[in-house]
Amino acid sequence: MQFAVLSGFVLAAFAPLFHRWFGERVSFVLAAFPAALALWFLGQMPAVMRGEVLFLELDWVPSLGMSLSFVIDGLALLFALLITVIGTFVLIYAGGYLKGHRDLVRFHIVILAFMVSMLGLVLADGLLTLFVFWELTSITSYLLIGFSHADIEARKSARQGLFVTFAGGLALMAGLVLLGNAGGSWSLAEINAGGIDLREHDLYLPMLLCLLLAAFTKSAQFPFHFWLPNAMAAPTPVSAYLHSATMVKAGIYLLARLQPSLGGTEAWVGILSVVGAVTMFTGAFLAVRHTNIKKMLAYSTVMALGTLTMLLGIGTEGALITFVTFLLAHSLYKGALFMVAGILDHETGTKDITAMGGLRPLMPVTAVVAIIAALSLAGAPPLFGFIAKEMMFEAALEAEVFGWLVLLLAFVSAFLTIAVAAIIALRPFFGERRTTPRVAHEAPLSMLLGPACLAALSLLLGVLPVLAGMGVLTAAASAVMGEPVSVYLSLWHGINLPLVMSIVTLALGYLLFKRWDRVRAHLARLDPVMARGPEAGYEAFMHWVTVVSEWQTRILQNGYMRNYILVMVLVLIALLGNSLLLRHPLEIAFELDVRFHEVVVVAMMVLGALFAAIARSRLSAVVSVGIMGFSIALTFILFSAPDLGITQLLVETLTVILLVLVLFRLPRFASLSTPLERVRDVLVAGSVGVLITLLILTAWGIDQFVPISEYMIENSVPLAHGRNIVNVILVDYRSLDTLGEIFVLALAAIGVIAMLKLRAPVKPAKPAAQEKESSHG
Amino acid sequence: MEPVMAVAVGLLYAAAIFLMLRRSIVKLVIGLILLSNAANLLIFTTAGMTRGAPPLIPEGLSAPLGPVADPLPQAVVLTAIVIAFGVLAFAVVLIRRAYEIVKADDLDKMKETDT
Amino acid sequence: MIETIKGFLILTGALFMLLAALGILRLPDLLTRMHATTKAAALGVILIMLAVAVHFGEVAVVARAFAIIVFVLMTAPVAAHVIGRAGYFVGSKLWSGTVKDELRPNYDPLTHELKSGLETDSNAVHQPRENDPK
Amino acid sequence: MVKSGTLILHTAARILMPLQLLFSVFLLLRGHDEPGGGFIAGLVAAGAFTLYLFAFGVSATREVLRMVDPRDLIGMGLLFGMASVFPAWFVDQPFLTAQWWTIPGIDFYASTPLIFDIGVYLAVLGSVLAMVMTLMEVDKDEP
Amino acid sequence: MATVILISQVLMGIALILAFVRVVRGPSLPDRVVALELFASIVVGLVGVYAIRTDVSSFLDAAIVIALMGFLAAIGFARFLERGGPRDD
Amino acid sequence: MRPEVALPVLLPLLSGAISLLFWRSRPMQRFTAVAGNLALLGVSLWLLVSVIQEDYVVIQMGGWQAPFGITLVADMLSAVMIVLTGLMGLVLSIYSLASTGDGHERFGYYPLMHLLLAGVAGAFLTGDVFNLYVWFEVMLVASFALLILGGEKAQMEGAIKYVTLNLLASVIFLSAVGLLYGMVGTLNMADAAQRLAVAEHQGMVEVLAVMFMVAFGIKAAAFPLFFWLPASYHTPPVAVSALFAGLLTKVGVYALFRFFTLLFDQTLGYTQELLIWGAALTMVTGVLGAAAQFEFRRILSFHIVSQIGYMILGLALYTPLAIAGGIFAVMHNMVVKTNLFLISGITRRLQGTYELKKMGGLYRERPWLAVAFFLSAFSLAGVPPLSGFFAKFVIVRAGIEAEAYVVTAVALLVGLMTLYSMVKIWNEVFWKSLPEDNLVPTEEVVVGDDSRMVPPSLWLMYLPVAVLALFALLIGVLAEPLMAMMNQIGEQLMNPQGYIEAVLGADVGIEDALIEAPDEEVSP
Amino acid sequence: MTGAIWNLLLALAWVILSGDFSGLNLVVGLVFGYITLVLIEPQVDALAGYPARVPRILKFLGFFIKELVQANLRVGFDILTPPWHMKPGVIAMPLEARTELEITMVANLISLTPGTLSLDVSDDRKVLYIHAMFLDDEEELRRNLKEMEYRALELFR
Ligand code: NA
Ligand code: NA
Repeated sequence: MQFAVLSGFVLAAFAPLFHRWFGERVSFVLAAFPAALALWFLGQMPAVMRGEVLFLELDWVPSLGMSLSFVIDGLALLFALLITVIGTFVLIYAGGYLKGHRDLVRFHIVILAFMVSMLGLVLADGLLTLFVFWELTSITSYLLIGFSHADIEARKSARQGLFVTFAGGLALMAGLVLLGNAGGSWSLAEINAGGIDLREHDLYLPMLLCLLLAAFTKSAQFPFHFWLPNAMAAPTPVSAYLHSATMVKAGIYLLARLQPSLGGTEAWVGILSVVGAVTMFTGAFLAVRHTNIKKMLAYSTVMALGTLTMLLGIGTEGALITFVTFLLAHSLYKGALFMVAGILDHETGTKDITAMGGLRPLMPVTAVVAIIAALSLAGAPPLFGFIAKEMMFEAALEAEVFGWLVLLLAFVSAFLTIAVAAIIALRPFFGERRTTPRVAHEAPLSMLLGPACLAALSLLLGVLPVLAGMGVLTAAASAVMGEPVSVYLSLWHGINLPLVMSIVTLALGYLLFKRWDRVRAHLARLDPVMARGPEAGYEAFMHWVTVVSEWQTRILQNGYMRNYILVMVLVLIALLGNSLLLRHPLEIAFELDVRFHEVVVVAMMVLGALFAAIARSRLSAVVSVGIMGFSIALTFILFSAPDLGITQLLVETLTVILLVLVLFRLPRFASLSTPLERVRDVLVAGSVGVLITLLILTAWGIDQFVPISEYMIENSVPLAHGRNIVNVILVDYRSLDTLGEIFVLALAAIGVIAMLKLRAPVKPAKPAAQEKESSHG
Repeated sequence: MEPVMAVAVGLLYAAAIFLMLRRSIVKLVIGLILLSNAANLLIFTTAGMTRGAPPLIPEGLSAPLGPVADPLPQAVVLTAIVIAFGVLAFAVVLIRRAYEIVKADDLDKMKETDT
Repeated sequence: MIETIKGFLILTGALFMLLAALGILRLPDLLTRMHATTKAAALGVILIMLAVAVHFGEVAVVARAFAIIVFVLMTAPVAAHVIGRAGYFVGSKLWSGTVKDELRPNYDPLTHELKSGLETDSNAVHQPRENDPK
Repeated sequence: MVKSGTLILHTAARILMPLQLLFSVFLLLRGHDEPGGGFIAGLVAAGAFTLYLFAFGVSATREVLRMVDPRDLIGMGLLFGMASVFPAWFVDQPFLTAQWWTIPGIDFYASTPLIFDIGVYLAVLGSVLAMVMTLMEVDKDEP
Repeated sequence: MATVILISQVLMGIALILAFVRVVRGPSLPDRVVALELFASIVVGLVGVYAIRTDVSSFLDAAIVIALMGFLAAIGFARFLERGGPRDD
Repeated sequence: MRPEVALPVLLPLLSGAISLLFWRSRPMQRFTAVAGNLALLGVSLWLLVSVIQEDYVVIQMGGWQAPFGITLVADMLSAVMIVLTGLMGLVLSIYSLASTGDGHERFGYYPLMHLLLAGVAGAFLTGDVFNLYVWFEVMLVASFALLILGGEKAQMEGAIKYVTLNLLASVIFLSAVGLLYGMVGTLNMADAAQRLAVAEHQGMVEVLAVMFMVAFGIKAAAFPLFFWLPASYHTPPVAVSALFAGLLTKVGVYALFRFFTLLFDQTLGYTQELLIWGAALTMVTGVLGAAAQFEFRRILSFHIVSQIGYMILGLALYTPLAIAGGIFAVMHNMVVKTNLFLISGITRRLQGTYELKKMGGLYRERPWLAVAFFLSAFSLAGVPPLSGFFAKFVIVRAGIEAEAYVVTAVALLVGLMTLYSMVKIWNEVFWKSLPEDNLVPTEEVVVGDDSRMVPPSLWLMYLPVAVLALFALLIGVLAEPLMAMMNQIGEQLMNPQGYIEAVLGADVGIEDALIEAPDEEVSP
Repeated sequence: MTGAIWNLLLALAWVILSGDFSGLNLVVGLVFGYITLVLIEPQVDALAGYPARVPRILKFLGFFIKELVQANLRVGFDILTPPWHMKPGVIAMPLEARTELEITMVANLISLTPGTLSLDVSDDRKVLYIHAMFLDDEEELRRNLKEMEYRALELFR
């Protein structure tokens, strides 16, 4: 199984090679990979249905408890089959849809990478493995939404999708860490099977909120739903695959996966039901407002995702069985519908459904497929969608928390969806013929194969639902439930409330379909309100990021060096002052034993420095520095450091010479700061001075330890054969310091030479060379 | 002597910081010179100051006759002096070149690389 | 006896130092101040170094003390010459009591040429110096 | 054009520079026992050349240095420094462990610390000289 | 002898102060440089006296260095003056 | 005698000296650059192997027993950092062969680089406080010189800030060293750790701690001390930017880790709090700073700051796992940030600018470059399974385990903002079409302002980029051995006794170091 | 020069042989060495003139120290008393000295003598410009300066 996932990445990497080998037919060749996987997963079905769980573990980063372990249970198998089967069709479809596209290679690489990432995600057992693949699906999705990268809208949408899902990913990380810590394991299976009741854990709520945030962003739940319609900037195969059948269901998958260990609490039920129901309604409502066929489908996907969430929230056995059923049904018809939409777009050159009409004679197969799939979407018998919808109503009736709201929204959404289904299935194919940007033809076989098969499956499962029930759905539902359940699906449940609701919604939906254009016109009045939706929130957030960051940069990185220094010095003052004066008692030593000439010398040193600080001419300042230097040297000599004194004298002389050589080129001092600034600076500088004085006195007063220099003094002659201990330290005890030091000096010299001799060449007056890199700010 | 020195070193730091807060690059570099001298003196002072007993061993002896000044801070300061000289020489030439290129002694006019 | 000589030398030396300092503070213009520093200070150093020589009385030390004396005698006038000349040429104001200036008329501030005032027509051209930059 | 020095300065520099150089070598060699050592000696030597530079200018100083660029001095100094690091390896002692060799006949000890000090001397001299010389050289070029 | 040394140190200390006053008062750069030179000379004197007082001849090396190298700064300043022309600072 | 501990310092010093000596010969310098760095990488791997076998490897330089001489010591942290230094050195020297102009080479580019590496290696290996200062200065002055190489106006302006603020840091550091010696009478870190632990004046210990914190905080570019970095890092030649980005600030971070685990663990409560706040604000301000930028290298520079926050957070949380995460972040960042800078250099060569708005179309033109950027950029944002993911994950996990929820949340959000910037670059440079008003890159633009540049041999630039991109991937995919090392680092740093014993000898006690023996209770 | 070196060597030999390394003993050694050289001068060409030069140097030193102290006192007096007695000015002194060394020597000696300060030599090396503090009696000053020059040059010629 690891092999399956990893080989996919390898295949993705080698896609360019396949392109070279197989040319135009490469899509079909590559499609063989998911097809083979699908077959393999089908082969696992009997075992899974027996209740067995296939478990494959591979160490990855054991130090972090991360393993690359995969598990196949019912839920995983259901998803794996969806991914591989639809993946096969999508690859074939893409071969037609993107025929001759110059970026087909890149498309294949990314979509294969996505496919295996998605596979990894649903098969993962380790929390981190799950996370890794989760993020990979976000990234690949980003690349696919931005497939037409020259288009600014595509780039923006891609970024939007990435941000929302990535933000969710961060929440996921936090949530998973909380989960792993609380559950005492990094394996989903172990957590689900473990004895620890996470619902009682102190951190249950934060954990839940993090995980829900992740799931909601990924699965486009309200209020994060806005990115999904925008993701329709991707090529249609991508929309069909990622943004309806698979990736957006990752969040749902996560919730389903965690249902056994986290579900059922008040918070879970409340949040999921309400958010799911609201999302469901939002999706359905917004779908009606649009005329772009892909957007309509996208919103209806939002609606479906909301439904799934809602079902998980309701959480009864029936609701969970419905969940898996609805999941399968939706994937089948929505995949088909997207591909149909792609065909329409591809063949007519427009996505605006109001611009199409009367296409049935030109594209009969497409029309049939569209109608079947749309019927399933509408929940019309005898399609699989009908079963799912019936069960959904049933589950909605079972909802205990906010039951009336859930039911109401379910009902409204249902009839809105029916209208959408009708619009999609009927408007393009019936009615009077419209002229489209491109003259429509029937699509090639490669593009028809996928939708046709999926539509056929919708029909087949509708007629023989037992196939699905017996198949993977039972196992999947058991996995979601955390205990074995049996799924029995049937087309006919007898006359009951759901059936009545179905009939009413069909009627209402048809009504809405008929008056769609007028309703849309009415709805247009709501546009200003819509503009303030969550997407506006996203835009505002992005805007404020820019504003705040620019503001912050202006404040902090303001370019004024004295401000930088001031901040640093103030930090130093604050920290030193706090520790020295406030947090601990001040213990300074103060024994005065001075000689007149010493005080004079020290005073000269200080006065030299102070005069240098206030001198009005730079050369007076330099002379003062010289005075200070000589005084320091004398201080060293008076306190037993002849070597230091000599060095200081020489260095001082050379420094003065350098200053003189350089100042020749520089202008006079100008008084640039205001008196107020000077007062402030005196205060700041003075504080530093006071603190330093106190520090010295404190450190000097500590006589607790024998300095290591005693050893040096004792061994200078016997071991190091030198009588000048300072020199012995420099060239023997601590010769490494000295070695470094001469390199410092050498480096400074190289720097000076380079600075003075290596001049930027005079730029020729070329337009390109005139751009100054630093001119932007 | 250390208390006097401590105050003096404090004043040196203060003068240095004050200079570094000016807008003129020349003052800035003079401030840096003061600052590195101040740090050297801090090391020298904190370790304790001894009169008239340099860490030299008279010829023929294997150890000094009496207590001598601590040689280690001296060696450290010596190293620091030379390092500071190299660094400051670089800084001094840098302000010269900067002035040549930017044509101003005013640090406030050198803020194009930020923001 | 030696102590007395030493004491005398030290004290006189210190006094000359002080004298030089007073001079530099009190004297009215650059050139007169330089008189004070060059000689009095040099003399002070010489006297103190003599005291050092007397005090230590070892070859190595005496040699070093004399070396200092020699170095001071060699460097002090050179420094004085260089500074005095530069100060004079860049226009340090002379004291108002200055009675005579035979240099000014012979100096060309633009070319820094300094004539002797003894030139004949034939040698009045610029005299290239040994190490003039070419 | 400005004169690079006066007659008096020229003569003084001619006399003083050798003296200063000699003194620097003296400081270098006895540094292990008395105040002095590579740094101080190197700085004195650099001062000596600076005096010469002031008196005679850059090109004249280059002539004095013959073919040796200050940068070569730096490189040589650093290599000398590094050369004192490795001998200890051959006797399986940690790097920089002092090795002392008695030169037979005369009472002189050669040692890696001495080599090291010479390296310091050269590096300091070369570095300071390079800085001052380049500064003056550039000054000359500019109007 | 200790008294003599003490007195001489006081005298030279005062001399240092006076020299510094000239540095502050200027008014021209050469005045300051001359004061700096004087300052260096007094330092030599102080070092000499200190060597006598402590009986440590090694301090003399510092005096040699000043005597030999101290005038370099002055020459540097002079060079500055000559190249820069009249300057009041 | 353990030569492998000292050779990572000595070899680059030697290469630097040799290449300085042959400053007239370009071929010699280029040869030394590659050969020297290859050797450096070799010895650093040798060191790593030794450390894996023996935990601590120590050499007492000059043969003087610690604490009297200078000790070089490698634990796992040092060894890992050294290996990365060697890797950076080799990669950058190869890149430089193509990217460096003739003028730069004649004026010491390669020696500077060698010596910078020596300084960095010295800082990573030394066990002595003042010696650390020396290596810091070696590194710093080398970086000064590299920073101004070329003498552009922006370089000068940036350099003035860089030099001044770093010197301020150096002086604070040096002052702290002086106070430390005055207080405990030693410079050896292990010895100082022992002495500080029994110091009576704990207030002063804390003062020293905050002083070192400020000094290293400036070097590491932590909030609010980072100003020098965004002001300067985007100004020098690009290989230099990359070198700085990869190595320099990390040395500050390393020093923080070393000091606040070895010397100042007893001031934990307070300093830890400071560090946590500093880390959070560093992350936020850095990442916001980047959000405001539209120039390739400026964005990257601000992100250095932000990433420093992550690393410091690892230290601040102060658990073995957090430290492991912090160091993982350091390691990952060295590889990835360096690479991003190198890529910016290639894009500049291709399009003649660093301004995002003027660039575009490279996704189509240079797909492999796009892949390399993509890997590095998304690694920086912490996308799995790339290197940055582990850094982020481990720190987040450690943060949650340490119940530091706020700062963990901040760390996560900063990840999002990092993505913001990386996507910005990706969208503008790679996805967007080349704007009409930009000139079609001509040879002049390609060569840019350094007309004496060697003929563009792009493969020399691509090779390092490819290698580092591969590393960004491999560090993630094959994280286990590294994570094991990181865990060992966490353990070692949290238990400094092993380090102290390795340096000072197993039976060393503190009694000898005390002037008065502590009042010992009479044992029965 | 050779003579001076020999004298020094002999003195050193004396010090070593006598085993007394004090400064006084060195002076003794110098004196004995000088006497020796005086005795052997006629036999050794290289030593020609050396013995005669030493007294000249000593005489010059005496003269110079006298001048030094005398003039220092005069300057000191003027500094210490409030009114200024000085009459400073710059005068041009024609030079006898010709070689660079000679000129420098003379100029430096003049500088070292209080009351006079060599400012510069004219480009043709014919005139030394001197700043003098006491121009009350310019003629005497010029005479003194000439004498100083003469005595100094005597040492070299
Ligand atoms: Na102390
Ligand atoms: Na008077």
